[in-house]
Amino acid sequence: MPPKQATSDLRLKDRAGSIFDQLMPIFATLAALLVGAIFLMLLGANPLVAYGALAQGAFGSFNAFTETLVKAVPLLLVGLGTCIAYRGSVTNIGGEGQMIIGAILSTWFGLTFTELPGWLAIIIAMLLGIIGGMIWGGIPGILKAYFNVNEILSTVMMNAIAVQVMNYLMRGPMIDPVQREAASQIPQTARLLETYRLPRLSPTRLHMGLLIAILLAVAVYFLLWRTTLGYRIRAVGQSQPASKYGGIDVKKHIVVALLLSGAFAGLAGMMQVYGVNYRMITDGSATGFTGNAGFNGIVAALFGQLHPLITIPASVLFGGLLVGANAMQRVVQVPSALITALNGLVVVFVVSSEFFRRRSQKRRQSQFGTELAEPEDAEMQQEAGEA
Amino acid sequence: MQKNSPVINEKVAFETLEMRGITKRFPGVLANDNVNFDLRAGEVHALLGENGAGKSTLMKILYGMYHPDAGEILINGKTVRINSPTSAIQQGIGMIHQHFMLVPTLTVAENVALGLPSSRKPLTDLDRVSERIISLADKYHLSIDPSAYIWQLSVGQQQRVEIIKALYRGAAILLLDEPTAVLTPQEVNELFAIMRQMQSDGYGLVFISHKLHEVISISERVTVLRDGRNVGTRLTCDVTQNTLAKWMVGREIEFIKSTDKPQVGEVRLALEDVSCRSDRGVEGLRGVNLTVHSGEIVGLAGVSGNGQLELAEALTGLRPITKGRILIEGEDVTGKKPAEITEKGLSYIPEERMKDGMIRDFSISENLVLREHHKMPFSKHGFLQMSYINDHADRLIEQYRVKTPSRKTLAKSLSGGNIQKVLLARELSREPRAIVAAQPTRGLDIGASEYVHEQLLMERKKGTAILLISEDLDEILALADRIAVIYEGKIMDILPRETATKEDIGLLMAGVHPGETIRNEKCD
Amino acid sequence: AQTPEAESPATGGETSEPLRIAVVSPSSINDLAFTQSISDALIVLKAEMGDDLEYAFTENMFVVDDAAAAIRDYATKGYDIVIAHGSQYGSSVQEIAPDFPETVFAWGTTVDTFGLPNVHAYEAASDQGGYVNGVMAGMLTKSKIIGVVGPIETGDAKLYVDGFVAGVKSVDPSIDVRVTYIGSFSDVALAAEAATTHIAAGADILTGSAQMVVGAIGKAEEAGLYWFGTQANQNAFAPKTVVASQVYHWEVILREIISLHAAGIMGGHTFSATLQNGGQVITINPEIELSEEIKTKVEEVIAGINDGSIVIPKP
Amino acid sequence: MISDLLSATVIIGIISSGIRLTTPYLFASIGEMFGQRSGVLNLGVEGQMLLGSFVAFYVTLKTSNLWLGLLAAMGVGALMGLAMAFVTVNLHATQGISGIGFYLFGMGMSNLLFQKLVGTVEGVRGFQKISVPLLGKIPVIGEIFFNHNALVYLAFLLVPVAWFVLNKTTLGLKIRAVGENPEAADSLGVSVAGIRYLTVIMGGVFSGIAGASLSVALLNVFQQNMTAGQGFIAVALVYFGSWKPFGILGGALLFSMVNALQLWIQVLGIPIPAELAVMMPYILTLLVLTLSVSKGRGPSALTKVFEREG
Ligand SMILES: Nc1ncnc2c1ncn2[C@@H]1O[C@H](COP(=O)(O)OP(=O)(O)OP(=O)(O)O)[C@@H](O)[C@H]1O
Ligand SMILES: Nc1ncnc2c1ncn2[C@@H]1O[C@H](COP(=O)(O)OP(=O)(O)OP(=O)(O)O)[C@@H](O)[C@H]1O
Ligand SMILES: [Mg+2]
Ligand SMILES: [Mg+2]
Repeated sequence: MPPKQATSDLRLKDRAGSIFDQLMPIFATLAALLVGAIFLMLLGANPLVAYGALAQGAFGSFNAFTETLVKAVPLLLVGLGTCIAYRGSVTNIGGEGQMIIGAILSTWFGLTFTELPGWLAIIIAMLLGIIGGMIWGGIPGILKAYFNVNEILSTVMMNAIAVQVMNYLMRGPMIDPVQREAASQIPQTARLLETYRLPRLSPTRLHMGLLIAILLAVAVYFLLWRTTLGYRIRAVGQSQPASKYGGIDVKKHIVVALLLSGAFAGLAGMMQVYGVNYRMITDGSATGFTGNAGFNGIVAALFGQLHPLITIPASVLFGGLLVGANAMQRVVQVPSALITALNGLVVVFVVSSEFFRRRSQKRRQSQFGTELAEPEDAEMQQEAGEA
Repeated sequence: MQKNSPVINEKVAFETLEMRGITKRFPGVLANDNVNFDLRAGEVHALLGENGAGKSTLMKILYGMYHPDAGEILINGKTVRINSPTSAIQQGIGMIHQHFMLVPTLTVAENVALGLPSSRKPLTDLDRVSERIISLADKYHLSIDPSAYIWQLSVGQQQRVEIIKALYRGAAILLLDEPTAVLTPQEVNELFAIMRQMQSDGYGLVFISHKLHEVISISERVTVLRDGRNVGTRLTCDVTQNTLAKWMVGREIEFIKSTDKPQVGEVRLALEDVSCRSDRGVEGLRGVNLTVHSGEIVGLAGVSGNGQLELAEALTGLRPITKGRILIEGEDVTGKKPAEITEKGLSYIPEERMKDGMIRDFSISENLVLREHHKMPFSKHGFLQMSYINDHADRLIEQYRVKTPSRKTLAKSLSGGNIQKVLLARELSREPRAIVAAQPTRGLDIGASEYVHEQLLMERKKGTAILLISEDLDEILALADRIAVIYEGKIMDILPRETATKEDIGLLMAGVHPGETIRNEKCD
Repeated sequence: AQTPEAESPATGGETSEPLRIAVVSPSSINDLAFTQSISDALIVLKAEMGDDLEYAFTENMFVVDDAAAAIRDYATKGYDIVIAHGSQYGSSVQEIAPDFPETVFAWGTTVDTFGLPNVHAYEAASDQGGYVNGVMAGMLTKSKIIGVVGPIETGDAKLYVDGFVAGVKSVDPSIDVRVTYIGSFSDVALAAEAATTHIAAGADILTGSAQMVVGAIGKAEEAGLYWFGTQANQNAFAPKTVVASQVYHWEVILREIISLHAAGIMGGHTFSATLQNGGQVITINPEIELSEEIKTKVEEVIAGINDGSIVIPKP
Repeated sequence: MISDLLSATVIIGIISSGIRLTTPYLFASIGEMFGQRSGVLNLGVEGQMLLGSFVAFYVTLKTSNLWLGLLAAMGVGALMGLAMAFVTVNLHATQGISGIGFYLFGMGMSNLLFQKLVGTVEGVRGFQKISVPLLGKIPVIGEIFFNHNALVYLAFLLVPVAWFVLNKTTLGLKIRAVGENPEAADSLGVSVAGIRYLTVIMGGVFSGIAGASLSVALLNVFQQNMTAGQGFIAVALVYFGSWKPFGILGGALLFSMVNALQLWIQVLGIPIPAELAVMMPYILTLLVLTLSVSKGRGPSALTKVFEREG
């Protein structure tokens, strides 16, 4: 290896470039919003006002910021699961269903066992949320590993099944007893006991789930790069023959990747109940309960380059974008469909920006020599090594 | 390919090819540095050089896959622009890549027809293509079934498909990048026969190989690249193996031979009547009996596809066996998982090292613990111990002289020789009781091969039992103490090195016991 | 609007400041169903009040969480009345209302005000309209088989369907009313196929609830059968097919809420959109020829419901 | 009551419902199959269908010309495909995620345009049923198979045509080669990017038609989000059908017929919860795939970026 001194200057320049690269998703988001500005103008709204409202709505006040954080919690959790799944080379698009089942199990528990101390109930509920997600993620995992059923197919199907399970429970066995009697028949459960709710940062809705999610992000980072299990998941994701050769049970680790991925989604579902709504409510669709977090979490993870730690700010940014866009819609009164379309544009622009990030990285690589900038994994490895 | 052209292209008129001042730069590497190279109709021009010398790069430039930073190419004295494989094909250039460019799920005829205009546009004209394939195959004695799927073919057959593809497109210049690396001696002979016939038909051929005797026996001229520079072109008649080796590496190379008597100890590896299935579901091994003792190297010779892979995988637990027993140091390990067998001290150098032995997107240090990542001191209570892993990597990189910028470098950006060094480092540093080494020097240059051989002999000296699977008879004869020959999943015979001859082994590899006479029944 | 004071029932003494109403609703304003009904109500009020009313609309808030943010935001922005038009928004209203004692929250469709002083609740007695539709359907059916296409078996849809079934049975208990729930609010194709299935099974009259029924109406139209609509006026959509629609006129309730607000009463009331108060109207499609017998019967039934002589049985 | 399910009416009903429900899946899945066979996974089918659905509806509404409406749907599908091809082929964007992006975009845009340009739910006069001469007159069989609108016939015709194109034409050969081994195809002068553009655009066109088949043929209305997840099912069916047109047909028919069956179960009043009935097609699809022995291997280069080095 070359002596440190000679490279320190280069390293500095390299770092600067590397920071620029890391910001690429943000530039991409701005570009998408620029395109969105055209739509806004066509709809007769002033883009400056609109985006001002967006920023204001997402980050403009303490309260707005906490709302953004509330939104970010499920994104981060699902995103963490996505990081694990992608590292293990499985495409888990079953986050929606996993959230639902996690929520169902934990809500059932919270409404059934009402005599426990709050902290214990919350812990058990978290475990049950995790278990619910694991069941719903584990089934596609087993089907993939042992029956060769593609996980894209199975997770799509599992999402649809989860919705029906939820609908059935919300109108039958788990419906709010008040609603069972009432004419309105709202498909929702009863509310959780006060003591069973995740502590909040009063007076905002920001709940302890954020803290837990951040801790878990760090844990996932350690899991992936510092534990044998993480090593194995990544190995299986990169090369199945080589993993087999290395004595790793490939099938088992495919299941484990989906189990873990599902666990995080299930926990996200639990948090939506115990931290935000204090009950399960549906409108008959998955989105009605999950708010699309099962999908958007995947996007947030991508924002975060599938790195658990970068996924933290990425979720906050993406959450802010979602919260802010709703605020913008209220201010300039454009149809909410525009928000969905904008959301889509942002996703497309951000994934495409990877290309420019890589290219710029490569350019730096040839400029500063190969030893400085290696592709992502090595970089993370390097961080893991130096941490 | 002009419009309305006949379905098969006529051989392009070709006299001379000249590459002038070719320079190609990759990030951090000058792969070709002002290289001049020329080729004439009717000659085989060998291209030699160590791993990473720039041979493939030069050929890929000629084939339009890479764009040179400087230099020009002249065909028949005229400057041509070759900026894609398509334009290379138009200029009459065909390339047989080291990694075959075939679509395994398509048939031979489909692979040949791919990208060509069809006489029945928009439909394919596979019947006509098949006819032409058969006529081409007849001309060059390349027996091939046009309707067979590529995945059903042996490596040698696949290579013939590659040659047919090029001829079909009217190629007059054929670039063969290490075509013999994956062939059996018989197949090499067949290939050479084809090459000689093409040569006499006025084709120009570029031949890349790390095997000097091949270069000497087939080529008219030889060019040596070193660090991307052309260090000279000679008539092959003017050189010997030793001068070539010295010229390539820049130092004297001694061709190693294990001459000392083995210190044979107890049986370390034993297969008793082992049978198993191959990937295609047919019998891969059929009642194999074989033992390897401490301190000896047993060579397993055979034409590729006769059960070598199955045997290696059965031994290492990667493939379930259907019959028989496998013993390591007398202990029955039949049906044990790969991890448990690794535990017993069996190391394995797989044939497909990039696919089976390494994780391309893992760093060197991660790859170095692939086998032991879960064990002390690399892992404690399920947590990886990065400091041990890093120290381990640094130590092995130095000890095995792996050429790499750092331990964080990803495996995929290493050269073939260095990948093999990392693999050896990992497998040997475990202090194995026994080693299965499959084609350990395939694709390596002389220097690297020499290094691998040295390492294996050192292990033998330490008392390790080694099963050396190779299609390279010279390698087997140089290293092995006993030579087993495998044919259609059975061990034909086991010969002591002293009495083994190339001819006998060759016959056994073809399924014939020396001395046995085969008669066509019809002749009786 | 020229002279606001004369026309507006709501603004009371203040003349300069317009009344500001915000609506948060789960589906889109042109769903020909639930959200369109409240949107139409505001359009009516706006026409009545002109510059004295300013309203903001946030649609497609099927995510309860986003709706909560919207509700809070409107309250923060000083809207006088914030309408949470979705039964699933209850928890959010319960949580937000105490923070904004100056704001009137109206939550529908339900009857629970949580005992909060600034929350009104409103609901639609959709079983009433359903009952009337059912009576008509029962009288019109020849095959004695009637098909119902619903989204999921809860809420407003269930209420309507239960009322409808009761209405049919009141005419002739032997009529077979077959109910399908397709498990989705948006799958128009499946709703259409459910209608087709009913038709194949012999139904000659269909009804259904929620926005995806537009597909089913089309199938009824194709087969030349009758359809009964609910939530919004579907008569114009298939003039030869839709016999009558039960239409919500939320403006009736909103007017009350507005006048209470003007009187300084911020909440505590529950309202029901009924046939009696005009919050719910059976709009018979003039394009369809109905016998006098049926017309009289409808009037009778409506009167009966209004005076309490008809009690719609719960299933 | 369960025995009612075996009556002729029910069986006929299930088959003909199944055929109708299958129609959009066939278009969308076959289109998706071409993309995947060349190596591109497009998860944005749902968005393409929604936009196609709206555009076909809107153009038909305004011009009363169905074919123009259909053409417009194809055009908008092609544009979406073009965009998808650009970001995945040229910009190497992760295919699964960019597909989700296009799904959201298509969903949002179709709703937005619907609100701004149409405003309320309206009907159009769509493709009418065509009774196939002679065949349509056969009792029972005629009703089930030969009494549908043009797009239904087209969808079923597409299956053998797709099979033929894939297996018998030079284009099909190129598509298969590009999806299995793009390097090899490239080395023979086949334009990997060109083929992928073509198949992804073609996929968009078919998704557009799939959407149109809902809004101007089967239902003749547009309503927001009216595809209700069919685009995702269509993608799943490609896996179910092992990337083969007839396999996809089988999967689509199975899924649709079970869906039709569950409606009959409800209509006949068989006492199971509606939700369980609704789940049936999903569960059965999973079950069949789990238990089936032969599961095709996907195209080797599926979702992999192709980049010529050097
Ligand atoms: N695609 C590439 N990207 C970056 N560097 C490359 C690439 N291809 C080749 N190189 C570099 O160019 C040099 C020459 O490589 P080349 O493949 O031509 O070697 P070679 O002589 O064919 O070696 P071998 O004997 O192993 O086949 C190598 O050292 C390598 O670092
Ligand atoms: N992406 C890459 N980045 C850096 N170096 C590369 C890359 N790809 C190939 N090389 C270098 O090119 C040389 C040979 O590469 P590669 O193996 O691809 O070609 P080859 O010579 O045809 O194959 P083989 O290694 O089997 O002989 C190696 O030295 C390797 O380091
Ligand atoms: Mg090479
Ligand atoms: Mg090589």
